[in-house]
Amino acid sequence: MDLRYSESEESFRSGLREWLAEVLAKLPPKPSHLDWPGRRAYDTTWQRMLFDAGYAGIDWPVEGGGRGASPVEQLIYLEELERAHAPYVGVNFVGLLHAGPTVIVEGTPEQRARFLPPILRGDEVWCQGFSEPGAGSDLASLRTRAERDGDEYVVTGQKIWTSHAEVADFCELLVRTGPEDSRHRGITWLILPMDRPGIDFRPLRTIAGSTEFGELFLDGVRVPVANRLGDENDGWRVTMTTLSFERGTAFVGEVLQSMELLRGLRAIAQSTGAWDEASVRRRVGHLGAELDALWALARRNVSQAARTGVPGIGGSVYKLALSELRQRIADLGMDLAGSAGLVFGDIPGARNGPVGNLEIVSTWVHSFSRTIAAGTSQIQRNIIAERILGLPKG
Amino acid sequence: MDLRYSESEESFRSGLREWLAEVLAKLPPKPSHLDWPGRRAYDTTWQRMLFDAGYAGIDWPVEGGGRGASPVEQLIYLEELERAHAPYVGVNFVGLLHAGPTVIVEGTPEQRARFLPPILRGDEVWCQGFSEPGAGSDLASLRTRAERDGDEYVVTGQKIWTSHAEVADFCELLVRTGPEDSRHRGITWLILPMDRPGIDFRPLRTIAGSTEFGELFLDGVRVPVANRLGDENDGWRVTMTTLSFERGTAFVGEVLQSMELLRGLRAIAQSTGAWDEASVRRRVGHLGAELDALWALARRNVSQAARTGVPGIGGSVYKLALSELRQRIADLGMDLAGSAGLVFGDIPGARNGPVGNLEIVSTWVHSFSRTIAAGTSQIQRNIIAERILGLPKG
Amino acid sequence: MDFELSEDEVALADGMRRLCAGRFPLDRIRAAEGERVVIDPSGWSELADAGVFSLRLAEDAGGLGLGTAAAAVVFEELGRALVPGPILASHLAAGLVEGAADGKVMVGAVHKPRAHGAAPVVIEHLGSLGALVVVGDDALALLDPAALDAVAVDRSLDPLTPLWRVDHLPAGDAVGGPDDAARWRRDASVLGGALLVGLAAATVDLAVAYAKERRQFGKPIGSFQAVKHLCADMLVRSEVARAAVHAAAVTIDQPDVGDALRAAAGAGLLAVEAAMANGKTCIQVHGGMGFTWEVPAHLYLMRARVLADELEGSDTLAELVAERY
Amino acid sequence: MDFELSEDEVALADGMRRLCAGRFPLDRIRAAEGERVVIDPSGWSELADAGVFSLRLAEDAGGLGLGTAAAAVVFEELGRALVPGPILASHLAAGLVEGAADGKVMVGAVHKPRAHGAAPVVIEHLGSLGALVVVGDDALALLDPAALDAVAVDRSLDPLTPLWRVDHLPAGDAVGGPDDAARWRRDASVLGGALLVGLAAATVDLAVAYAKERRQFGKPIGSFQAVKHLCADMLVRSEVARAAVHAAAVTIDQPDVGDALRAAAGAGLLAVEAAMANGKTCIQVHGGMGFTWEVPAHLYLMRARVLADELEGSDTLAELVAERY
Repeated sequence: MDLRYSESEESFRSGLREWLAEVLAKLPPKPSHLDWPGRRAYDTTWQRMLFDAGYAGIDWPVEGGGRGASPVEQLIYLEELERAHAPYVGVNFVGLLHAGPTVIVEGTPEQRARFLPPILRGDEVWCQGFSEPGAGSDLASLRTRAERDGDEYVVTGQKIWTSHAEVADFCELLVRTGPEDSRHRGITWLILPMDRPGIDFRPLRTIAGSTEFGELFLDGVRVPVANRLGDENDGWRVTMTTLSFERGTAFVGEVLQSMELLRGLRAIAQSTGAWDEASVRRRVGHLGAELDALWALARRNVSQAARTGVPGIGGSVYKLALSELRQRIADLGMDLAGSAGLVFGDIPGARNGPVGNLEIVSTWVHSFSRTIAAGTSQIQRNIIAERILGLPKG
Repeated sequence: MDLRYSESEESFRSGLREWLAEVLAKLPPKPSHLDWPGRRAYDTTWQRMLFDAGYAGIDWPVEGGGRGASPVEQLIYLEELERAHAPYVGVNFVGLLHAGPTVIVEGTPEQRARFLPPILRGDEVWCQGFSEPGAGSDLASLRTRAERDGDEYVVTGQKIWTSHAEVADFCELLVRTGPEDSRHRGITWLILPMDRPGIDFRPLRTIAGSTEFGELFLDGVRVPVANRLGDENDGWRVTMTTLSFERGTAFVGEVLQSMELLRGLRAIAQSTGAWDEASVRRRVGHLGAELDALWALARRNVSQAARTGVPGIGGSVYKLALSELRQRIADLGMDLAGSAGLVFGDIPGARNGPVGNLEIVSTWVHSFSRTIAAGTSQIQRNIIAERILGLPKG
Repeated sequence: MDFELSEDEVALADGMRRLCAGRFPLDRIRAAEGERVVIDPSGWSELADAGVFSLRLAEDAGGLGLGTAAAAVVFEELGRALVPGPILASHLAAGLVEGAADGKVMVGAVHKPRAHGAAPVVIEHLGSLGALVVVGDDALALLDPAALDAVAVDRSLDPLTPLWRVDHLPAGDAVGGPDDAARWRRDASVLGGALLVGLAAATVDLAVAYAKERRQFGKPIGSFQAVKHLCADMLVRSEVARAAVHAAAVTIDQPDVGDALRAAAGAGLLAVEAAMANGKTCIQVHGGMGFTWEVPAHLYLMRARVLADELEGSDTLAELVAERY
Repeated sequence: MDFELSEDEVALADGMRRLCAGRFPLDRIRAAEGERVVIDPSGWSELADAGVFSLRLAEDAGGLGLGTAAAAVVFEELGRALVPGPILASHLAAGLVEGAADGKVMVGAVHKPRAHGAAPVVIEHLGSLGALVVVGDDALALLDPAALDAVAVDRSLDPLTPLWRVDHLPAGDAVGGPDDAARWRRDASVLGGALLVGLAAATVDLAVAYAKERRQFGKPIGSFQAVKHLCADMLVRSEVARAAVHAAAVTIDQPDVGDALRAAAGAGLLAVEAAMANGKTCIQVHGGMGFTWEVPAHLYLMRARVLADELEGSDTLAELVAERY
């Protein structure tokens, strides 16, 4: 076990750090959360900067146009970006982290040439059309129907939890091409151009009051057969291949961001006098120990991925532990906030620490989605029990 | 809602209290836990004293020879016995609280005349032969076989978690008389005289080092058909009728005893200085609030039983909450004990508070069985979800 | 001893439930989300006419002369229905502030800040208030809300509890001494606890209904143990807290049966925890839908957080119980 | 950066696991339950020969010159196998107490009581000890166990950790100053943590094996979500604590990569919790059988409680992390 970085890793880090220091200052001001064109422009500008500097598709293989960085370099990349407060992947999330990697593995040469470079350059934005109102944890029960009509599929159905659809050029879409009850065996993966007629989008308001997600309504939307990834009815396998891209680095940014949040809460406690309470200090210490442990687990997962090509025991264990820990950190924030926690916003004149009241309250409200999104904690426990511990299926 | 006791309830209480004050002084010293004949003598002497004073079978109907006390009087009875540190029901547990009530409802006039009076007088002791090594939570899967042979059943099989078998005269025994896979439909309830040939008993050592339970081995044991309660293959229903006797008073003694334990731990904390820690005070306060709430819930259950003849929502809710609370109280005790918690016994010269080190450690070790015995917490949650909330069976 | 609800108490609860269903159905309540006034004077009058504020006031003072147990039963229904407004403070102020009991004046309350220069004081519903009670450690004081230099808060955690903040809270006119302040806190713990128990119970119903209806993997999600057990734990929390709140209320009415201060503190403590934990669990049971604004699960949680702030802090409540155990 | 076990570390772990399986199988360990001597000199020698005590001692001092990471890997196996005896103290005393490193002398340790007239001091394995280290806030002192006025304790919580108690602990001879005491505590947190992680991991295996084999309602209990989720949470606790212990050990060896004191305190804290919670959950998964002496689940829990006592208290550890966060 070695936690020291090699010379080449250190040099990757210092190069990246220098570049970040230089370019971040040049970024335009961050647009409002409600300004979708502004967000697309901001996020894709950042993506273009990464591309020009050779950091686009850090985890993509070189043959896909990516940097092909090692898992450890990916970790360093995420760490440095987080530490420098660089922009998040934003609207490029689906293209860079999901659709692109799938096209790399499953796409035809034509599809790869057509779709990959614009993702890397930030020219085109993707969204995801997987979940449906009736198919959440049970994705294989999806019902959006695609009927073959000549060299097109005609797609009708409804998707939910689609993010960035407001500004997306393409949607990675799972549709049912097999019989209604064909489950995993009758699903096909399509690339849906978002400018087709018959697409309607309705934003979903979250409990935080924002509209990060939405519902996608598809009514007789025509998609060229050439936009199919893999074979008809083979979409489930196509989808699963993306998972093999995971290098244990998911949520790494979140751990580091949580550490910064906890340090901010510590500073607040010190400034308000709450730090005089042993119980507050112990809560901070306990949460800090858990975050340190998860940071260690992240490095373990990455190391395992580096050795074997697949991350280890990590994914579900890490996700489960982090999402629940995140909620407890958020609870501490709200306890420290006291009555100010009733205000969903910053409070002028109050507390000028590194963590504002808005961040505390917003973190708390968002924390409830941590144990739901990307597989509920209940599903994660099933996965751990069945896939890691080998307990029999229900 | 009225928490005041009526005049007749108060008079019942004061009569009982006076009697307890008078008789408890006359009790012989408590025998050691390992002295089975001594325990039988002690417990049955106490039962005889209750009988002579008219308190035997407090919850039994008058027609069964009991006192037929109202649920509220039963509550007062348990409360006063606990406060006076009167002996527990001990070896008379199964006869008084389980087998007797079942015989009252399901027995023939002959069976009632034969078996009930000796239970009430403390002349005969019963044990329970329900659970089997392969049938715990899933009692209906029991396999101990009874074959009819003339006017006898020949019983072969194995029972577990049998308490007081060392000194029992009879065993309430569930056997399979139907086909192997007949589950609830092929079970029969027998009264097994413990002096029959073919019975072997092996005590089971618990993690507390004691032998409260044991395994009962039955090899061709002959039981008269006259000892059958109810019809052949109707034993499951017979068993379920006992549940209708529950008046919401189960575990009442345990709540009161837990309150006394918590007050004892509070006194220890005050004497050691741990009370200066806000976190210790808050733990005590929180546990105390929960105990107060469960005492309220007990009174609610009893009130509901008094009105409707059946206890309400209470049983499983109460059992689940209390058993987990009990573990947290036990944890507090061990935290206060510090290194002394490593010693399974009292420590001469140390801490002469109302709660000794042995009690703290023993309470902790026993606390792990609370969420297992009489239906695990997992089973209780199933019951609450399915029977109270109406959620569908798995 | 009969700790079941009496016929009168059942009738009170039924009446209040009917009033809420008719006058305050959820969609009508929700229409006021984000507004600066979330309950109009006519709604307030109806609550007053039903005795919500005057319930415990002596008959010769214009009240119903009922006890805290009756009030707890009524407040539980108000909580269950998510009825907004300064209900708790207005009730507690009946007899203390002119017009509170008959609903002519909405009365708010705020804790007197313990430390100077601490965070600004946040006041609920200020724009609707005719009077504001400042609850100090040893005294109750009265302020004229109109005279406060208050700033409206853009957005509240609970969209049905509009907020204002003031940087400086004047001392106000004394209207009560240490006993009054202690009684206010005690009764707030019990009746705020009753509102919270109502919230906690409502989320059980909401979660269970969804678990029965929502299907995944070919069956209702409520048939999976993981979901079953979440719901079972919700019921345990709400029933245990409910028993505690009821017992505390009865103990206030029948002081001989126990220690009302200890019972009240414990009841408030458990009610806050039950409502908060159940609100979170209700969101979890709803999965992604629970994270949408449309599903009301979040409203119960946010209201619970608001009410928790109207009570003393959980640490204080726990220490109060410990002191008297 | 490669936080996976190196080939050498894997070999060390494998070797220790083989040694334990051959020399300390569970039934042989259990044969000493309740005895006053739970590991004989020959067993101790084999541990010494395998380097358990001398592992971190410099080669020129007769040790293996390995780091804390290697020791953590070895200790995890010792914990997993439930090997009894004053292993942690004897290892920490190597280089400090003559004969500790080569297993000639068993060394015990005890915290210096912080308050006078507090509960009696409890000492583990006293009858087998050749030396006793008293760990104070600012110093390490050495005592001759034979000179102590000690009383054997009839029964220990952990039947494999015999106890003695003394009413008065002499000051002893100073053998280390503040830095040594701090280092002792830090390393105890990490290597005690490694033993605890071994216990926590062993209970996962035990619970999972039982959940696969035990059938109720026509299927293995491990197919019920309630049991599945208990087991999943056990694995999460043990893997998270394991990562923390390993990271702390590496940080001691490679001080540039982080704050070793903070990492050590956090690792000890999480390891204690993982082993305690997993021990309890392992009993629960076993149902009634878990409450029997025969099933070893309880032994892991009781040993965890013993080891927790060898570390600093959880409150202290948490405050240490908080201070340095």
